[in-house]
Amino acid sequence: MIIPQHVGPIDMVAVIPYIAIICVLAFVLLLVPGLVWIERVVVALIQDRLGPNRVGPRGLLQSIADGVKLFFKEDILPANVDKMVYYLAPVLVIVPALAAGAAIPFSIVKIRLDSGVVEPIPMVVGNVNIGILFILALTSLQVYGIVLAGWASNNKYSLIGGLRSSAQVISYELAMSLAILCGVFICHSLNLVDIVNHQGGYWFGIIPKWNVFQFYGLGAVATIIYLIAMTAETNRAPFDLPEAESELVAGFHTEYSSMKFAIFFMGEYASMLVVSGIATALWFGGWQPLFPFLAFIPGWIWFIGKLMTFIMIYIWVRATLPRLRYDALMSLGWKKLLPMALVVLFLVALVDTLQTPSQPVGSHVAQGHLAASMVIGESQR
Amino acid sequence: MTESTPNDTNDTEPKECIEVRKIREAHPDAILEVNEFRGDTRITIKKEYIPDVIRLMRDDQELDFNFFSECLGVDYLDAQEGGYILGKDHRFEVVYNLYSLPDKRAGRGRNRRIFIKAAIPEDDCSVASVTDIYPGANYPEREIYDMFGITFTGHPDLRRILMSDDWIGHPQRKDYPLGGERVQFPDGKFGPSVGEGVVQHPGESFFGKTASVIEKS
Amino acid sequence: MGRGLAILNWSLIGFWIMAIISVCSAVLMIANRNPVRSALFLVLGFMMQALLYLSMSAQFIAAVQIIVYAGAIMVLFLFVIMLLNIGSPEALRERGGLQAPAAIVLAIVFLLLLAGVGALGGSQINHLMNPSVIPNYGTVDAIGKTIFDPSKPWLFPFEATSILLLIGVVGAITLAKRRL
Amino acid sequence: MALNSDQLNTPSLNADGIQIDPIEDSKMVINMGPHHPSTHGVLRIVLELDGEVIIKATPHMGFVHTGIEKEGEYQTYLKAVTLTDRMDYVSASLNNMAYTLAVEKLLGVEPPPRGQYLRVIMCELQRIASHMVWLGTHALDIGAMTMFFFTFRDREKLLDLTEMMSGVRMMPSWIVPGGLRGDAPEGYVERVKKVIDELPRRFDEYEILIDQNPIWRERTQGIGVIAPEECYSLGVSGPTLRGSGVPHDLRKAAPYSSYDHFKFEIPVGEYGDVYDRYRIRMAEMRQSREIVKQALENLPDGPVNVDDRKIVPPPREELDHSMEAVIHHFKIWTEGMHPPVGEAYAPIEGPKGELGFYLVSNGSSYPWRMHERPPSFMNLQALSKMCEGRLIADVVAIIGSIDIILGEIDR
Amino acid sequence: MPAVPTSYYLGLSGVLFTIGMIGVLIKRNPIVIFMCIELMLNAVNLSFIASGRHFGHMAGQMMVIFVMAIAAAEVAIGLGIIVAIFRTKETINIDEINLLKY
Repeated sequence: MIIPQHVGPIDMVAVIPYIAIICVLAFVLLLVPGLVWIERVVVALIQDRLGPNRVGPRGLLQSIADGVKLFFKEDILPANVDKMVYYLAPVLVIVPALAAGAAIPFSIVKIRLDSGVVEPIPMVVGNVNIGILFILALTSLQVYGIVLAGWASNNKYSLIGGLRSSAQVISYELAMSLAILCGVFICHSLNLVDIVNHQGGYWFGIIPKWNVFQFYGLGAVATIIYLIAMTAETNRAPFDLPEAESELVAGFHTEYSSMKFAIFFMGEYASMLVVSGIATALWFGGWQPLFPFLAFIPGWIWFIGKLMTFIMIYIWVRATLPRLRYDALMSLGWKKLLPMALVVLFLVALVDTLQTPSQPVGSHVAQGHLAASMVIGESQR
Repeated sequence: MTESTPNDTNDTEPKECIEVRKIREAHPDAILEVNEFRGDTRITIKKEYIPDVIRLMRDDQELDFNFFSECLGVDYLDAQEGGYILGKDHRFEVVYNLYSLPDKRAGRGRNRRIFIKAAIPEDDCSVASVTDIYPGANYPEREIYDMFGITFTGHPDLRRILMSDDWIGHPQRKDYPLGGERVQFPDGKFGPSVGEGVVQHPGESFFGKTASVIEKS
Repeated sequence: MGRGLAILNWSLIGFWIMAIISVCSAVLMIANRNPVRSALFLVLGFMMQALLYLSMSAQFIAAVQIIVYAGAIMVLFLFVIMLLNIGSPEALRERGGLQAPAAIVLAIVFLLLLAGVGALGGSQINHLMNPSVIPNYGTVDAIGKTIFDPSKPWLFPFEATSILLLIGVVGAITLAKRRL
Repeated sequence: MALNSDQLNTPSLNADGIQIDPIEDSKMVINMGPHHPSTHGVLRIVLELDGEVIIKATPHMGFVHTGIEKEGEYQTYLKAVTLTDRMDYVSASLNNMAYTLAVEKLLGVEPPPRGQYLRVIMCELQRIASHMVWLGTHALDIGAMTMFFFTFRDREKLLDLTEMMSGVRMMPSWIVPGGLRGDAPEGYVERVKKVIDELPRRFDEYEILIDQNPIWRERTQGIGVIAPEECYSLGVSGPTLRGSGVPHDLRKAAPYSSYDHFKFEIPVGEYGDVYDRYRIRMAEMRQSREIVKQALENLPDGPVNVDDRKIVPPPREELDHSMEAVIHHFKIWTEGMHPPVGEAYAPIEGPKGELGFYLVSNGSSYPWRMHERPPSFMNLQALSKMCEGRLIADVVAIIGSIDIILGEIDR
Repeated sequence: MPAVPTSYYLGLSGVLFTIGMIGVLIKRNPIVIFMCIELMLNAVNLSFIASGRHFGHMAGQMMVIFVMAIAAAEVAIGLGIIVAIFRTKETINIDEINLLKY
């Protein structure tokens, strides 16, 4: 479908970022109740039980009912809490998650410019040249919401949950950043639109040139590291230690009720969506179709389809695996994932340098060193 | 069971099981009564000898009662008639249930159970704790203390275990008042009670109006 | 844009907003008794500085500012505050004395000094309103090429810094671990 | 908390006016429970933590104390059976069994073989059901929530069997002094066969889910280790004791209710950790199924109750034409049975360990003293020992592996 | 686009540096003092970047990268020392940490 540049008085090229903002916000905020429903239904299927089936057809309205219930619940403020921090924390959880969605391109539209040239315009809120860094910066801010929620609740379970959670997020962020840097190396860009565009095309006309298939399997290893790290980063099972209900009641949001609790909940699901979106864009070709003959399906359907696949993996893993213990979680992050990611990054840089001898070696070395220095900088925490 | 061959009970000196014999050897005047019933042996001993006898039971290679099954309290007070039932001359007994657990791997144990009973008079409601011999006596002794008010000297942590800390009285004593719980019925009257009128129930256990009633009784 | 409105251009308005917020957050940081709140105000200040860097087209530095300062260093601060349980304001009572007035006097002297230096040497600076622009200024590409350009003096300090960081890691572990 | 020197002299007070102790090297006290999701009821554990490492774990119980032992002294021997159901409510039949055996020991009677076999069937089915509850909740604590739904789904079928026998799903009270309340209904044997034929597949399903799972192994292996000697002196019995490598099972050591007729094995652990206890209970479920199978195959015909009208009321049809039967019926339901003076302790191998009832009879129709030896209560004493030096996450694994039922601990 | 004069940035930098300095001088809590030092470092960073932009030279941004790396190392070590002191002394009041005084 090709859209002309000017529909009436509206310049489509200029309008696209605003459409993208609406799409991202609507997608994330509307999909969260849907996700809850999907999760409950899928988990129920796996667990051989019925799942939600009371409110609406097949329980479809269940999450809306839950939302309404939460909205009208009493907003409890525990005694002796630091009010400012206590109210700030849920905001700090959801805002970075939503903001990080701004850098994820989720589709492409073809626009016939007035000059007659058909130009593919990516659907992304902010097509910034440091998109990946932007996302990393925002995900690194997510820890504040958790740690402050834990501290401000004036509850030991919350405090332990908050500390655990932040330590976990920090440790897995390293592996995640390194895995992302592998993708950056493969595509030679920090801009996610460039990264997705780079993944177009097919080997032998059938195997998509997605990053996950690139670099002789190194892309796949990096992808696996990223997927593990993203599960831990979003505090989902089997890494859901901060809110391990059997140990810490509900972790950092034990003392939160009503809409503040709902915001934490939405933040969790929103960050699930965002990291899945990054995975899709970075490793699985974003809006690029799986096979060339499936190109007639619109890009956004491909994107959402891939994204939902990750959500399904999330749910499946949650229903299957027991929870890791905290020290095992840390040692997995620091002793296994991080060294593995470093090795993969090194190999990726090596392969990249060997593959493109025409380019000055310096720039790759530069990237490698920068990556290393960022990693070391982060490992200080 | 194999050691205690049944003998003529009329005999003034019946053939005793090995446990009784061992106790008699070590502490000639400890045993008050030996009771055989349905194959179980119950040895009532003076309470001063409890730690020594229990330790003997555990440490003696021939006895080898390695497993501390439990201990429990019994109150023999006849609350209606006064006096003690079954002709006892002590009100409480603490029954130590010891088991010689057969462990084929370690080659230990005789698969034999023995009940050592400590006779505890009402006016000296205490007995030495055996927690240093069997750490497992910790909770049961606390429960006996809670339920019967028998104090265990030397117990590391003698607190109430099942009832709340501010509870008054020891509920499993036979003279503990029953009923009379202050339940508000629709017509404004209080619920059924024992004896005449409303007996204030120790369920209202915070030291206050009911404490004096219970402490008097 | 008219000449009279030049003083009110958007960059300048943005600068003033960011500047005021960062100064206010800095003041609140030192005025606050609760270390957690101090840390939060400092984070706010860092964010503002990241925005200031962006306004000076130093995108990479801005991103690194958030990742390293806000995402790493301040979280570490919060961690230590919470672990040592000195988050409550009563934990440390600031004692008065001559220190605070003396500090403020010193600060005023220092500011005056700075202003004096600015007045003496700032005349040349003020003339150059528009910075010279080089292509790709501030991007990752430019920074990487600058650092690793053998003709420029940055490569050796950069490597030395990485060793310093390594020493820092080892030192932190040595200090924190009760028994190695 | 950092304190100035002048603050140390005047201890600071919090908002409630309660004195705050200066914290010794970041020690933290946490109340786990009584409203904690993984204490399996209303158990409260006071944990003293150094970071996340436990220095000391002190259980506090009694939140669901209902005074069953005291109440038992005011019920006739027959009526007190219903009280015993409420102790270990996930395996009520075994409580009935232990109590009944104690009463029968006092009375000196033993039910006929069919009664004993049916008792064994009921008990072993309930043992499987109890282990299923344990497995589901234990796995849920460790985070494998699917297991919970699987085990409860299958437990329903076992509860259906109990319902078919007794009309009640959880609290059958079907095993009574003298035998059973009634014979098995039509089709019971076939239905039990059908259910137990399906069980091995279910057990396999559970094992596929978690047995080889590295996370599960990492969470359970080497955690909560307890040595056999410690078990002995603490009075720890049941799967916990067997997990430490002691092949002790009262069904073998002191067979009751014709357990000596059945072939089964005592699974034994090696290291005494949480994983061993898990393996043992899994193996025990299979062994229990074997016992049920053998009992069904060899189920003898004949009466289920002892032929003593002072213990077992006469059958309903006799009341129509026999005055003697009416008198016996009246006497047994109003006055109850009169065991001789004496004391009896009858232990059985419960799902949690040695489950015994100590009865003191003064010759009346009420027990003078009724006492249960609650296996969970004694096993809980090992908790503190197992938890020391471990993490909070291990505490839930350890509590789960001890398999406590608060109804039994608090009674 | 008219840019903000470099002197504005330098002035802001000076003000922030001074506030940080006051904080260092009057605070007792070493963690807050540390935070003030971070603020001072940031003020310096700001002036570096402003100067770099002013002269169109990458050196300003280079220096900022080094300052950040060193700040990270410094914080790790510094906080490690604070935690170690707290463990042994049970206090982190800067006035009471005077072990070297005697």
